[in-house]
Amino acid sequence: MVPLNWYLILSAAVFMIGVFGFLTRRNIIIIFMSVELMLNAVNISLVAFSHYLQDMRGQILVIFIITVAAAEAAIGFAIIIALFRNKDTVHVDEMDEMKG
Amino acid sequence: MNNYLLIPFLPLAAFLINILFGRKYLKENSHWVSILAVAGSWIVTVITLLDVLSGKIINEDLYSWIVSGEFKASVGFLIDQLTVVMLIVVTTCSALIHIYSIGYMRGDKGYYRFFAYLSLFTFCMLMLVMANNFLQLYFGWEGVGLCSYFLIGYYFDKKSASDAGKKAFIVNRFGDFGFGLGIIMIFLTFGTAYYAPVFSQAKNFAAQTVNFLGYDVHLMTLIALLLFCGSIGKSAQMPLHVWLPDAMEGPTPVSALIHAATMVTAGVFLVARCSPIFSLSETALTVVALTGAITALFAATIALVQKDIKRIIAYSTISQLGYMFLAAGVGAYGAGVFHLYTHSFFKALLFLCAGSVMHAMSGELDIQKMGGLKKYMPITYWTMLFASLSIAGMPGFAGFFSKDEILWLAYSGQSPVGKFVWVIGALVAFLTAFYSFRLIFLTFHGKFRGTHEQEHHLHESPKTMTVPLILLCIGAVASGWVGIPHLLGGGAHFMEFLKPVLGHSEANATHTEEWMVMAISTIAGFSGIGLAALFYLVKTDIPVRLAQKFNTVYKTLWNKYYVDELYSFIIVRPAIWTAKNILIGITDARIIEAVVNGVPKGLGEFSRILRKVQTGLVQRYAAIMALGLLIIVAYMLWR
Amino acid sequence: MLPELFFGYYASAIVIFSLLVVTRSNPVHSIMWMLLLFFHIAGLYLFLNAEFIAAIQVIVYAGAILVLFLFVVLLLNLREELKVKKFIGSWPAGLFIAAALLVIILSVVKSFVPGPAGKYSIEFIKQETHTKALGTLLYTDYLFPFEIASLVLLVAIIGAIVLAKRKKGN
Amino acid sequence: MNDLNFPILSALIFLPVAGAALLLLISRSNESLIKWISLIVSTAAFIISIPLFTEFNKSTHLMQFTEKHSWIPSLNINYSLGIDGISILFVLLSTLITILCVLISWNSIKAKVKEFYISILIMEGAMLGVFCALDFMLFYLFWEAMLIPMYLLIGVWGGSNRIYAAVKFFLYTLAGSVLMLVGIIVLYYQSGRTLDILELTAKTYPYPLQLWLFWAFFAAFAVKVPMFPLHTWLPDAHTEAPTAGSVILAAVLIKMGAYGFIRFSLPLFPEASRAMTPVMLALSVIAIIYGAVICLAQTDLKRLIAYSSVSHMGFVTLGIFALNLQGMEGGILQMINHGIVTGALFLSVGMIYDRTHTRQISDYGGVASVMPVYAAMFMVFTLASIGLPATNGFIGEFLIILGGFRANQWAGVLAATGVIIGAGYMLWLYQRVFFMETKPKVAGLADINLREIITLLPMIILIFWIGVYPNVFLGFMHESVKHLLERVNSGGAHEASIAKNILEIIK
Amino acid sequence: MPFVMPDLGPVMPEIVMTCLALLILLADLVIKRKETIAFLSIASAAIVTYLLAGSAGITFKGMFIADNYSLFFKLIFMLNVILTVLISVKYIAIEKVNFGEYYSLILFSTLGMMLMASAGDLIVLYLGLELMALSAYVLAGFLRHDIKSNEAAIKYFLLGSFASAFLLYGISMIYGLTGTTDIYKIGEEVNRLIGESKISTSSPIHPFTHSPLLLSIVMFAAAFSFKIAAVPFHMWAPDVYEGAPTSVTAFMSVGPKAAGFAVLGRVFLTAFGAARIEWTGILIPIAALTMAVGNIVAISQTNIKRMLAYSSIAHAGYMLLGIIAGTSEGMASVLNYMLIYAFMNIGAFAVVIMLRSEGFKGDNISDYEGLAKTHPLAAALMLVFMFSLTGIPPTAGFMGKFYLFMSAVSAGYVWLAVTAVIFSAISAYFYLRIVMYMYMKEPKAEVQLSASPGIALALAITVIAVLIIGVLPSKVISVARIAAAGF
Repeated sequence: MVPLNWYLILSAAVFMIGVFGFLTRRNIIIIFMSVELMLNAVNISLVAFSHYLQDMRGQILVIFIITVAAAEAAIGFAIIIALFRNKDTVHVDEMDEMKG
Repeated sequence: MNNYLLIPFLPLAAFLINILFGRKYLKENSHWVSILAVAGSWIVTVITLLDVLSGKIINEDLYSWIVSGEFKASVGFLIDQLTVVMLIVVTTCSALIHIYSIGYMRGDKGYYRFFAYLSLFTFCMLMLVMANNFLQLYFGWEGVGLCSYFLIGYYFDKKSASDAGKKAFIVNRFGDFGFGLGIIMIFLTFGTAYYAPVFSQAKNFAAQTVNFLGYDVHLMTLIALLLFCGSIGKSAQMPLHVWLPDAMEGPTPVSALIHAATMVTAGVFLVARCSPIFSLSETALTVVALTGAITALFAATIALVQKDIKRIIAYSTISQLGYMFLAAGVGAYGAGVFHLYTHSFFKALLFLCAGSVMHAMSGELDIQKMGGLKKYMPITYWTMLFASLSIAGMPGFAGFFSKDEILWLAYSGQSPVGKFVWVIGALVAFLTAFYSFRLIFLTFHGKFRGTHEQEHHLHESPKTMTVPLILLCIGAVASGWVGIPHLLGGGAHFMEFLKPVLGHSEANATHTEEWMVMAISTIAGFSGIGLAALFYLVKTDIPVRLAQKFNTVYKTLWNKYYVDELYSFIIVRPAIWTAKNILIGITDARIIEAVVNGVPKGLGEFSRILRKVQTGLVQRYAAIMALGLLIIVAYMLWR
Repeated sequence: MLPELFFGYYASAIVIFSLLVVTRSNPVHSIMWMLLLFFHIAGLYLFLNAEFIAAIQVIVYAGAILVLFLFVVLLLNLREELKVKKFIGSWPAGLFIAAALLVIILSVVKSFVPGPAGKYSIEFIKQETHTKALGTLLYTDYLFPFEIASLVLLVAIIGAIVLAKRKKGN
Repeated sequence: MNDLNFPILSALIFLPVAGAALLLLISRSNESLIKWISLIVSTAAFIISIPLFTEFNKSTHLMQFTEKHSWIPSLNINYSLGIDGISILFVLLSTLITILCVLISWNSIKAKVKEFYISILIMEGAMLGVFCALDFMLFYLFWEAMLIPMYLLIGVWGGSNRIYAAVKFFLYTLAGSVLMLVGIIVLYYQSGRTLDILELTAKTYPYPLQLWLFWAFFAAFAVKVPMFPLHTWLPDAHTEAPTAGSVILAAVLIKMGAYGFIRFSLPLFPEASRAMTPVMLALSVIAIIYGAVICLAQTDLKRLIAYSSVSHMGFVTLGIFALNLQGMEGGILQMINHGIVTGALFLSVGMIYDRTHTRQISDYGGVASVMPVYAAMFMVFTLASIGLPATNGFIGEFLIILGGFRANQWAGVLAATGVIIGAGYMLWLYQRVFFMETKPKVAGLADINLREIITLLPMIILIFWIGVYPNVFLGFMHESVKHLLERVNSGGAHEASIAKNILEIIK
Repeated sequence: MPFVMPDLGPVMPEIVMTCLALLILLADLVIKRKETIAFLSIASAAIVTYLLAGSAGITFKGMFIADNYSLFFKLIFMLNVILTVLISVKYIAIEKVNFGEYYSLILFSTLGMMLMASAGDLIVLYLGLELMALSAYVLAGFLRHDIKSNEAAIKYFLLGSFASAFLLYGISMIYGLTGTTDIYKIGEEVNRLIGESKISTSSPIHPFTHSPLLLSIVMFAAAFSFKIAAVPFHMWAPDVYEGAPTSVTAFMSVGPKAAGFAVLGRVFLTAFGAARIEWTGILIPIAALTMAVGNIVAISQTNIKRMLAYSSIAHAGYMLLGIIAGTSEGMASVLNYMLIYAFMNIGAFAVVIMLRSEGFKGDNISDYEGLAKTHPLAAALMLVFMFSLTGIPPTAGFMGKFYLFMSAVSAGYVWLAVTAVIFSAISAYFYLRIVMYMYMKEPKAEVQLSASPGIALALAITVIAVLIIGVLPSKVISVARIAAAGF
């Protein structure tokens, strides 16, 4: 039997890779992917919990997380396209119109 | 109706009428209001004199002025022998000087203002004299100080006049500082500020010492000396005498009234009034005597070399006041007051004569530019001569009786400094005679040294000025007769009259010594006059040669021992310097402002730094968020 | 021993693929790696006998969202993307923070004790079939969040149209 | 007890505020209507305040004309007003001063006349509120509410450097009074959830708490007084404020600090106050001498009078912290005197400033020959300022020096020197401005007209009335001050170790 | 088991809100005049407010709690919607983004907030949060043609999803530990866990060392701090507030912040009630830092929207004081302050919007010079709001702050109250700068005000509320105390 902690370690690892990607990549698309990674990490840990706790709540939350992720992706890309039309850059570190 | 109330309130009414309606309605004839008021007071004073003579002492309150807890001060009047004497002096001199001023001040722009101030002064002086508690005394005290400020600075468009007025008031304030503390000490020890209870209980506090600012001091001495501070300031004794010579900037009647007859004598009156306290402390009396003597000598020496006619008389006043304090210092309060009484007549006369001389010489004050005025101004000459004789102490004249009484009681009294003080007194008598007659000979004898145009204008003063001169001359001569000592067969009525208030000092010495003292003072007088005649009538070159030979001495005397410069160097200039540089420069500007402006500037600076953290990069925001989370978790887990 | 081995493969595959996703310079390659990642995650779910979730993962995540990613990447034809450097200036800071957080979470996870067990035992699910169990629960107890999820999607649609749809005029 | 059964204090506070509201409705253009309305409203307020004067029962220290309605019942905060011997004089002073301010700025204020008079009237309402409030919350509300109009008065109608002065004034006062707010809240919980001043003064508090709260309240009141280290806002605020502004500031606002000490710091924290008297006396004496000496070197007319009020307020705090009957009564009376005298000085400076538009003393000279009536009136105010007997200044100063001397001999002696320096700078100022030859800038000036004389007349009457017959005013305070001093000198035993208790308070 | 339809009474307002929002979406196709859409949305808000009165109770097996606490917050949300719609009618016309979706998105965002306020379950809470957040991201980016608005949207979106990822991680951890996502059950479970760990660590007072629970508490704290823009999670606020259209900024400065506090209060006081010592330990430094950064950085701002952003960060700091107090009094003071904050903040933004007219951006502080001379009424209104934000007595701001500091002091945090009080004094500096620019400086450019009946009504409501609550706060305080009675 695979102990619960391993799953948690795995999800923590993937989560932190997502955080790393979010904090360091310049391309917005990749940043989006890092966010998806983080959400998937949480999904893994949730499914693991619901398996070990013999309770379905975790998986229901996973379903909702996936729907929200989809919605987020939709809106995220809408914003990127709107931004792209005005400033045709995709790199996050060039978006510093407002500072101070 | 107790009519003594009229004495002070008539002049007050005159002041109000003049000041309110003077400018528009009364203008030239505003003097009538003041003169009527002062004359009224004079009449009521005479009536009260008769009452007091018949033994009726009045001591009652008009209304309670300040009431705060157990501290109570009221506007109250005490009419006893001492008060009546002072009332006579004040009202008589004031009335005569009012009349004199009509002629002297004719045509002056602020005519009504002058008479208003004179009436206000008379009111304050009377309130001072008639007070029955220390607070009202203080009220009168500062009131006369204020009027002297107004009157000295009467010609306010002249810088020197307004400076002199300000100087007078501030120097007086120095004196009043001590005086105020004295009153507070009296209240704290006796629990009341009224004369009657204070003087009666004074005896049982005689031996007590008190802790004043950390030092254990004999109580009575402390109170006496604090009160004496006030009189030094008011009566222009060392070291607070500097304001009197400058006070000559005011019109001459003012000098006559305030700086000769009345205000400056307030200091002596205070010491006399508080004689029960002063007599309880040996050290206080010696201090008073020594101060009086030193000031007398100091002022007399300066008067020797002065050129300005009014300055000479001013220094002579300081010197004579020194005499009065000398008398009080040796316990002879009665003699002091008697000298005050006589001095007020002949000193006022001297000033008024000087005024009429100045009037004739169209404002010229330097006696070296005068001479030979005898034939042009006979009345002024004769009255001034009598006054000088009286001040020099020539037998038969008022000065002789009062000065001799003082010297005799100094010599014979049991005060430890009596003998030493008597010697100085005699020396001063000689100097007084010398400079008085130097003045007479330089102004009236010899040939005219002024400009031709002045000579053309020389004329005797109008009747309104000469009549007061004559009346005062009578006073100057006759006023002494009321106090002729037993030795010369007189009844010494004056001292007897004041005995119930001031007590009397028994003289434990033989008659022969009394004759010897009288002889010495007369000889001093005659030799002074003779020397003056020699120097200024016969060999006029001696003074010039003497001046060159003892040039340094001459210069110190001429510059009044550099006292004025000393004061401004010690007190005035450092105060302004500290204000400018230290207070504004450093504390206000650098320390407090630095903090007050520093904090917002610092915040602004810090705010600009913090703003830089907000670089606009999303990932920096996210990094800071994650970092924040990291720190919080670390803090939580390993606390 | 088989399950440990099986888990080991999946775990390492997932970690490697996510690293590749995050570090590739060409977005299209990243998307491909992501696709593989999702398949492996679905496999893991099967291993945890959550079949329905695994199916959702494959269909919704891999199928719909990744496709959307692909469209956008191609739409924005990021040719020059390859030459430009892909990490921001201060990337070591990001790495440090991520690593530190990982260390902390790992130290926490070590002493992790799961809470009380619910009633849905594994046998019950096998017997009930996972989808049926999930469905009944979803439409009875968790009906309310389901409705909210629908609203979330609605708002997503409105937002996307408002922001991205090219207006007639300009 | 309120035997007048008519809410006189609330009427007094809210009449000016209602007047201000009325002004809001009037159009900006007809300025004369605005001016007349504000004059009528302020005179009405003064007339309403007169029955306070006559109906006041001097034989009791209890609060009179009291009103109490619940305001925030859930926190036991209620709207309670009342005055006693200490605060009645200030109420009268405020109403009188406001009339004079309206008169003085009749034609010297040209821009934004409507907002000006609205600020003045709201100012009056807030001032009266502070003096009548018996609930700490109400007191604090009026205390801070008065900041806004004053800030606008200085900032909008002020002189050249007005913005700096206005901001400095606002932040200085706010920083201080904000600490007091925390003090009030701590007091609220220490005394079992009540903010009513009478209940608070009845209770005793542990000594270390008293010490902390004393210093918190000190921060607020000392800024207002202003006491020595915290005074640098006053000269700027005065020089930059318009005439009416600096009159209100000098005559009433400064009094609130000292009033706060008497009403709150002393009765609430008796041991702390007693323990802190040496510090307070030292600060007061420094203020007296520092303020007086610095006046010697001032070149700006208003700045000199501002520093002179720092010196005078040093006298007041000396009197208050002498903690004996004479000192306290002298202090309170000196607050009234200072209000009248410095208010009058600022009024007269305003009049001359309207004519010459300069505040540099060097520009003036020989004004007496040009404006004799004005010179005479200014002389009366100068004499009152240096405390000449027969003027109100003397009564206050003498009682304070007497009380101060009893409390601490050194304080009394040093304070008395302040009187000398005071005479020095005031007479020097009078000489430089009024005597000596007339300067060209001052040559053709017209003497003060009837309106200006009417503005100054009440001040002169009050100066001589208090100077000659002060019992009318001193009579008000005897009972209240006696009661206060009983509380301060007897209140509560003195705990031994301070450090331990402070820790317990903070944790 | 047969499906029994849960009682929909308590959730009726939300259902009606959804229907009306959809209705407005459809109406937008039909009606050309956007003012009627605005009017419709105000009407729908009014209807929902009316319905709120009757809806009390718990349904969906504890997932939806409509108690006094959530009722009060819903009142604030409704007020927020009505005022925002009023001020944005003319504004979005000027900005040329006059679409109907704007209003429906606002309604959906409010719906999200209402769900968050009455969420009894973490899943509902998360979904409500996401619903609100998503519509907020779109609203922030509503000015499609303006680069600043796009940038605001992208920043808000990225950081928002980053924070919600952390929230999810927290939820999963808690789910793992307690086996449930229902807030009350979590509360009991956490209580049990702490009981065990305390026995194991012998000393009762020393906080327990159950690290996974601590970690999840920190995760929750981070996510909610992001929502209420508390330091160090505040960095998004200034840029997003400046970039977004001003009416949306007004909406965002009140709505999401209030929802954040609702959730913060609910989760921390009920779910983590037993671990109070620990999370107060977290919140105290956060609160102090928030007040510090909010007030200090605002001093050197030149753009008024950015300054108001920092000021709203500072106000979040003040409100945290009430949460830290942890008592029901503390919670009541937060509720009371939130309502007052809503009025004064939207009022201030309304004046900023009035200054935005054709071709004149009007969001630099220097644009306010001499406003008192050109438009005295607008200047007077701004003065009232500025003094209220500073907390000067006659205004409501002071009453709010006073009650907050009272609850903090009563819970023993005297020194925290002193720092808060000092920072509010510092805040006077930059609020006063605005008043100083308006009253004490001469007008530069001729400023045109774009007044409309909507803005006038909104300003009237806010200024009257600020003054009335300032003078007579007892009504609001007692309602707030009833609302917070539950904790």
